[in-house]
Amino acid sequence: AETDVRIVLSEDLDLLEPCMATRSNIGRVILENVNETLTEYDTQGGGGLRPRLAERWEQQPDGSWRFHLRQGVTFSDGSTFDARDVKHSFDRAMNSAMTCETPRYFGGMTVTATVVDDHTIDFAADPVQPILPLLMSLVTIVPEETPVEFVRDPVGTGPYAVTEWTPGQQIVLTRRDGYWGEQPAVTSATYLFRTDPAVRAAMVQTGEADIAPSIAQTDATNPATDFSYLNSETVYLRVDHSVPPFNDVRVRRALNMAIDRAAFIGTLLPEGTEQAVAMFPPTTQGANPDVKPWAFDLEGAKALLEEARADGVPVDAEFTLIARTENFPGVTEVMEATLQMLQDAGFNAKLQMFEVADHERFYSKPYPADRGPYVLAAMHDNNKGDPVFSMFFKYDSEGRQSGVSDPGVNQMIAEASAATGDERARKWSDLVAHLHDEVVADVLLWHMVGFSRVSERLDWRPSIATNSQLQLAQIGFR
Amino acid sequence: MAEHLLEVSGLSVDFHTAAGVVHAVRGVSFHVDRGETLAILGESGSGKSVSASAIMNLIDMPPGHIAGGSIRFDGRDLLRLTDDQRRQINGRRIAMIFQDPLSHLNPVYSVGWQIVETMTAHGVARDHARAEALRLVTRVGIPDPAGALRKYPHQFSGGQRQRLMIAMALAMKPDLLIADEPTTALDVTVQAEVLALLEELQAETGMAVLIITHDLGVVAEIADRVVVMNAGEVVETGETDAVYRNPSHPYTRKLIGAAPGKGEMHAPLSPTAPVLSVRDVVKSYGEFRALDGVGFDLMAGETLAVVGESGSGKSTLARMLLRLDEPDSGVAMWKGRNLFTLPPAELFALRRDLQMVFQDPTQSLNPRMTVFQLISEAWVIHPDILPRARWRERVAELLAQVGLRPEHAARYPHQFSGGQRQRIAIARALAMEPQLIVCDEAVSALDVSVQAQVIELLDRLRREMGIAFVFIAHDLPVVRDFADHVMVMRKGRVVEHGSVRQVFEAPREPYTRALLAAGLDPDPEVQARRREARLAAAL
Amino acid sequence: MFGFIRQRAIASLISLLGLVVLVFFLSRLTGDPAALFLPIDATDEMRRQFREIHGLNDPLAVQFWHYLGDLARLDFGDSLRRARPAIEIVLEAFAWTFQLAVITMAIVTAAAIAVGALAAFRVGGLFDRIASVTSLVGASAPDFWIAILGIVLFSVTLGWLPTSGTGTPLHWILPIGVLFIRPFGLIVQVVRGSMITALSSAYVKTARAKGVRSGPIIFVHALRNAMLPVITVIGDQAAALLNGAVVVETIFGFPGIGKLMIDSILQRDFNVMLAAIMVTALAIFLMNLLIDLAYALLDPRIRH
Amino acid sequence: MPLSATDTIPQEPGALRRLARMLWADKFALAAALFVLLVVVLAVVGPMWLEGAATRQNLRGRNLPPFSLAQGWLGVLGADALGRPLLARIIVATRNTITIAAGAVLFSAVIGTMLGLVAGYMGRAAGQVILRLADVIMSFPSLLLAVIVLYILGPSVANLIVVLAITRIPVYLRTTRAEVMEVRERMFVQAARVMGASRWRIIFRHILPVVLPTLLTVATLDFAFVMLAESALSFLGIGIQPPEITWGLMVAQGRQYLQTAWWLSVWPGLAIILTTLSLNLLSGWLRIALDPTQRWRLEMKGRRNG
Ligand SMILES: Nc1ncnc2c1ncn2[C@@H]1O[C@H](COP(=O)(O)OP(=O)(O)OP(=O)(O)O)[C@@H](O)[C@H]1O
Ligand SMILES: Nc1ncnc2c1ncn2[C@@H]1O[C@H](COP(=O)(O)OP(=O)(O)OP(=O)(O)O)[C@@H](O)[C@H]1O
Ligand SMILES: [Mg+2]
Ligand SMILES: [Mg+2]
Repeated sequence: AETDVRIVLSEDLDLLEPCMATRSNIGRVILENVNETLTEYDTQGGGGLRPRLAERWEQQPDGSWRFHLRQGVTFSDGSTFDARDVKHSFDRAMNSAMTCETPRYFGGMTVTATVVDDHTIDFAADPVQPILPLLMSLVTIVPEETPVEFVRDPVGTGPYAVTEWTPGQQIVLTRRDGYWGEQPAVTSATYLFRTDPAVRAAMVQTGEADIAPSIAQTDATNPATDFSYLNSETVYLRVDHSVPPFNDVRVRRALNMAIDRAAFIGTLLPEGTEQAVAMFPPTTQGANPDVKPWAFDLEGAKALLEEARADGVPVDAEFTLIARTENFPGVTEVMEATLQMLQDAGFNAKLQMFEVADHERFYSKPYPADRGPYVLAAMHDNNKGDPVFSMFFKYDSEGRQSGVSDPGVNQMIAEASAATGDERARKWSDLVAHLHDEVVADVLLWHMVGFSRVSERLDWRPSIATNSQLQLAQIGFR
Repeated sequence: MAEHLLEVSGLSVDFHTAAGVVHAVRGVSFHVDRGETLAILGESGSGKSVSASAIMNLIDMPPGHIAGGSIRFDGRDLLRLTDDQRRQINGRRIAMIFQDPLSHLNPVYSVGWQIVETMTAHGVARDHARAEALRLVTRVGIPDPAGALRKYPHQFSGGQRQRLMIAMALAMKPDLLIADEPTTALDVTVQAEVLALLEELQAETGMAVLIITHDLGVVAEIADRVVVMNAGEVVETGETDAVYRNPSHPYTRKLIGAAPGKGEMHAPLSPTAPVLSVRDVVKSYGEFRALDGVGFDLMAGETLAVVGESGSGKSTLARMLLRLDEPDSGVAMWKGRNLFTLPPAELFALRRDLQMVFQDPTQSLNPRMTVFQLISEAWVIHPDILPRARWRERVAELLAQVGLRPEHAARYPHQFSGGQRQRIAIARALAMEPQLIVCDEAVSALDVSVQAQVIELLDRLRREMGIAFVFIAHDLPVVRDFADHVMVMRKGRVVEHGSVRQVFEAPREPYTRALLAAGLDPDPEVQARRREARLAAAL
Repeated sequence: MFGFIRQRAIASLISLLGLVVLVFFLSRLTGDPAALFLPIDATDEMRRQFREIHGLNDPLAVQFWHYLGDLARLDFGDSLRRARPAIEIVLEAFAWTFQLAVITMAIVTAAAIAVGALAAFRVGGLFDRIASVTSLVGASAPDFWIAILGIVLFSVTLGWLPTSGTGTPLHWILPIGVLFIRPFGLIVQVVRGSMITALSSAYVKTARAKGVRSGPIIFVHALRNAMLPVITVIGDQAAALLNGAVVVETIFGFPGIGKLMIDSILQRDFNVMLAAIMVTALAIFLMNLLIDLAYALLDPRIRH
Repeated sequence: MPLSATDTIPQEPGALRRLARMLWADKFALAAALFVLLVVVLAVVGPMWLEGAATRQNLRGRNLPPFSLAQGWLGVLGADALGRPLLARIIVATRNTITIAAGAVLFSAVIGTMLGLVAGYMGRAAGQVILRLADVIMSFPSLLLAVIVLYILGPSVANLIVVLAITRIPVYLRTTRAEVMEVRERMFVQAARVMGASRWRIIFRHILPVVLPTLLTVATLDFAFVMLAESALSFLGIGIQPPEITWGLMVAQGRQYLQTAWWLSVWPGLAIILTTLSLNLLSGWLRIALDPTQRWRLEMKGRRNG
């Protein structure tokens, strides 16, 4: 029908499991379309955290959170939504018999859900968790009857139900009656999978698809259909502070000064790419607009290196710039150009590209000791709305991908994580400035841009959320 | 004067080679009429086969080239026909029997299929063609004809393949049959049957026959007229009888003079310990027993001739002796060692003592090696025979001994005539300086003058070097001249074994007698008389 | 013949087992699937659990023992990533690949033999030159060029064919067209070379002397003699297709085994990897057996 | 005709001279030979000559279209995404490309052919083992092999060659064996056995020359295959890594620009095609030049045409 849409994605889904909806490929299909969450973070409109299946929530004096659930909501299998479903959904997602993604967001705390009545539920976290409502935007709700194993036919409260899944070929979502909210305009959505970006773009052009959420920059040539959006990915070079010569702050400064970030934008990277000063996109609360990106200063970099060399720092030691193949479009060229800039500044660097599994060996602790000094290029995605999803992992001494080992930084991360409201935002921005200017923790490069191609008959624009979800309800027709 | 059926005039054929142009045929003219048999006699390599190929339009052009002349068949110039018109004539009106049946049969199709195709290609219904094929194969005397049609060329003996070729050529009852050495591999009884078949067809359909042969007996038996060729030219033509009686050209005289079977028979040597002693060799192909308890003794410097029916297992025996095939049972003691059970390492040491000249010379020469490489390979393998510095000289010498020229050393096998290839194979065997040579129809494709030269060479080697020979042949006069002992074989068994004198003068077995009786005499008059007697007996 | 096949079946079973052992142990040296399945910032606890659930914590020998036990019951295990039986995923994908391979190879074989044989008939002639050069250019051009060019031309510009996907017969045209090119080029060359030799043999002269037409001379008399190397190369190319046509599968969104195999290797989804390898190996073994039988069928001098 | 022993065999014209003459006779093959020669020369001198020019980046001159001399003669083929002149890069990449392709093809062809000869000529048992091994290799995904080698041995050009070569061994092996099975039944092979030729002599002197042309045909096309496949392994990190380059890698990198800047992948692709085409024309020529029954096709050229 006229109101059916076809969406072409880059990869088929391994699973259609609600507890894995934080994975972007799965989330794009089912998150908020099939399975809803208690709360919802509005990255697009800047509206912050908004109610979805919970109408409101408050923190109890003991630090636990109470959620008041929406009434009159039914699942697509006909059963009614109540607090027991929420408890089951949470417990299921945290269950160690399954390998859901959810536990990673609740690391370092124990959370217990207690059903108060049919429409009220308490979540008690130890230690107290200030951003628990935000975390609840990552827990999808399934019916109480859902078994504790990966399912292939997710049931949810959302406006759509999965009506067909032919692995490798297509998934069809159909609008269902009895949705608690407003009826969306799209009656059904068919998801297709094509690995090649040029083909995805061509499919929208020929009318075989209506939306291609991610296409290549080089294919985005038609202003009427092709739109760019900040995709919440941040590219940076991770530096291990424990390894000479990078244990010297001057060397790390020189690294930062040697790279002409601006020169990439509009050339190798699309227009709209932003220079990064933090590990998370600027739409996140806690972003610090006062921190300025490193200015390109070749002479300065050389001078710093000279200075370090004079102090006996082994700045001439060869190191490897390690990057991941297919990490983002044009990664090879970007890395080659980066390498060139580093070499121009006097660094003795070489480049090595690895596929994802091999790259991972260098990315996460324990770092290999036998491969000589290296600087690792990586891309980090934080669209969850809070810096906490980035900062511990990347900067705490215990962080899995951290190159920093600084008690002061550890302290600041702990404090910011425990804070709420404006104070929380302030503490995060202080940390951002400290890491960037004082510690010179790493070489932050860019916040990346993606491109979507959208058929002209649709009224829809990609946003920073498009990377992780694509709410069919937001699609209109012209 | 009425049109001849085939008229070749002034035909010249050149071949281009790396070393220059070879004028294979030079201004050759002859003609054949309906119902007539013309024999082309001539020295090996004199251009007989090339002339025949030219008539069939089978010369590869290039590198071949018809430099001049015309070939008229039934009023049409064959050299000016379109491919399609040619196809109408080939097989149906002119058929050819090739000199070298093994390479001319397609190895991957059953012989039945190949014979049937000759007919279906010209529109004969398949069922009819199949029945006809069976009839033809029966006519040429192949045992178990129905089974034979399903077999492949490599499963037949040399003579059987030749007969299959003949059956194929006769399938369409052509107006002209070109037969290039059609009976070289046939024993005399079978040869007589085949010649009778040709005559019968000739009487029936008025077929003309152009037969290329070096066997004066065959000429005497069936030819009305002869053409004698030498070095690419026709040197003499005329009625068979007239040419035999009054040869005008020296070459013709030499040819007739060289006819074998007139010399002294060998007297048996004084018996000494045999070098080769074979007992009870048995070999089966599936159900079929190709060899059934064959045995003999052979002394140094002695020649054992093996004669017998085509398909009687002669080549098979030779292959066993050289361990090219494993016998089912039996022993062959060579200087006290059993050849059949020798381990490969020791076999290698013996290899240079035992050599073989194969029945199909074309196939036994590696097409990618020059004659020089082919012959000198012996010395590459056994470096102690001859120092490298003397190779060229020795190759030239060997070539000369078998009647070839030194400049032939740079050529490849496909650039030679059938007889020339056979001589290369002989030269190669001699290069090894072996103690025993198994010659499987080694001189059958040679004209009598060259044959005499080669036989003389072998005989000298036998005497001087004490080389022993197992000489497989069907040409009884040659056997008579060369052999010390004769072994007659039939259906895988030895039917008679004795000294040459005993076998030729006092044959014991009826089969041997039949064999001797079927021999052809080079004198046309003698043959004519015999034929009359035969006809009279048949009536 | 049956003895030969039985002996061959046993030998193949042993090789299959060898293949499984090889893949099982070697693939486990290539890193931890947990690191790839779980998010980069997953906790150690999550990693441990993942390994526990999938039995990856046991010693390798024990894991292999279990695997063999399951295999004996035709249980190929579940995918580490997809929560589905591995064999189910593999067979689904293989069905597509198999069809694609069979259709493509049928067309390629027919076309390449015809073109190669005709080119050999007149060596150095115009047809020979054109056929050789175009087939070679096609065969050495990057396949994605042809794929993308095909989409741009036939789908985007002309609108005749769908860009990608499956469903109608029209969807098959572009993938087959792209897959066609490399094997075609190679086989044309092999046919041509081998036919040049066959066509100059003595038995071809016999056929000409019999008055057989050029067609049967080329395609009946010479071709069968020239086929040994040709079917070997056909087999090689077919094996490559059975292993999956990755470029075509990724570009045209064709749900075949090639992409599945690559994904399972890159993601260290061992069970799927093993099942996929076993299924394709079985197909390849079978094909090689057929080819070996074909040798004997084509040339009576070859007997097994 | 009696002959005096002083008559000797006439000296043949030198083999090289004859080959040269035959090459001259086939203008296609001649052009191909010249091209291959050029490639080899560039492979030797290319990196020393143009290394600097090929790696100098110029972000302002990125994706410069071809056929303009604005950037000097090196810029006639345009520039890549980092503004490096494509002509210079193609020339510099020649060495890596040819090293890897020739290495992998030679390695696989030699080993495959050897094993095929053994499997075809030697005893049944050895043949069976070798063939089943080939079956295993044939069904072992090359990508998995690459990942394993990468993990266990780490990336290097030698390992890259090994990975590429192993996967191609079965074609040569099976092709060789199939032909050997037929050729070994031919009479001239048996004649060689009668002369006492060793197995190896029979295999190399009598059987191999018959099989070789087919192998050459396959090998030359494998050249293209290897050049393109090699870049796929770069993606895994086992292959050549930027800033080092090969033609295959250039083609792969240019892929995303196929519709906006075609020259990025078309020129190196063309280099691959031309090299393959040349090698194949040469192997076709060689097949005829080495076959005495076919050689007239070349020796006759220019003289007369039947
Ligand atoms: N392709 C070729 N290239 C060069 N010379 C050739 C070629 N084919 C044949 N010849 C030469 O042509 C001459 C005639 O050969 P032909 O086959 O007609 O001889 P023939 O009379 O049939 O001899 P034979 O009785 O031995 O079969 C021979 O000297 C031979 O060397
Ligand atoms: N490979 C084989 N398979 C089946 N039968 C065979 C095979 N080789 C030979 N034979 C048969 O064995 C018999 C003997 O063959 P052999 O070649 O020894 O005959 P021959 O005495 O040399 O005959 P000719 O004088 O015709 O050459 C023939 O009847 C032949 O059909
Ligand atoms: Mg002749
Ligand atoms: Mg015989």
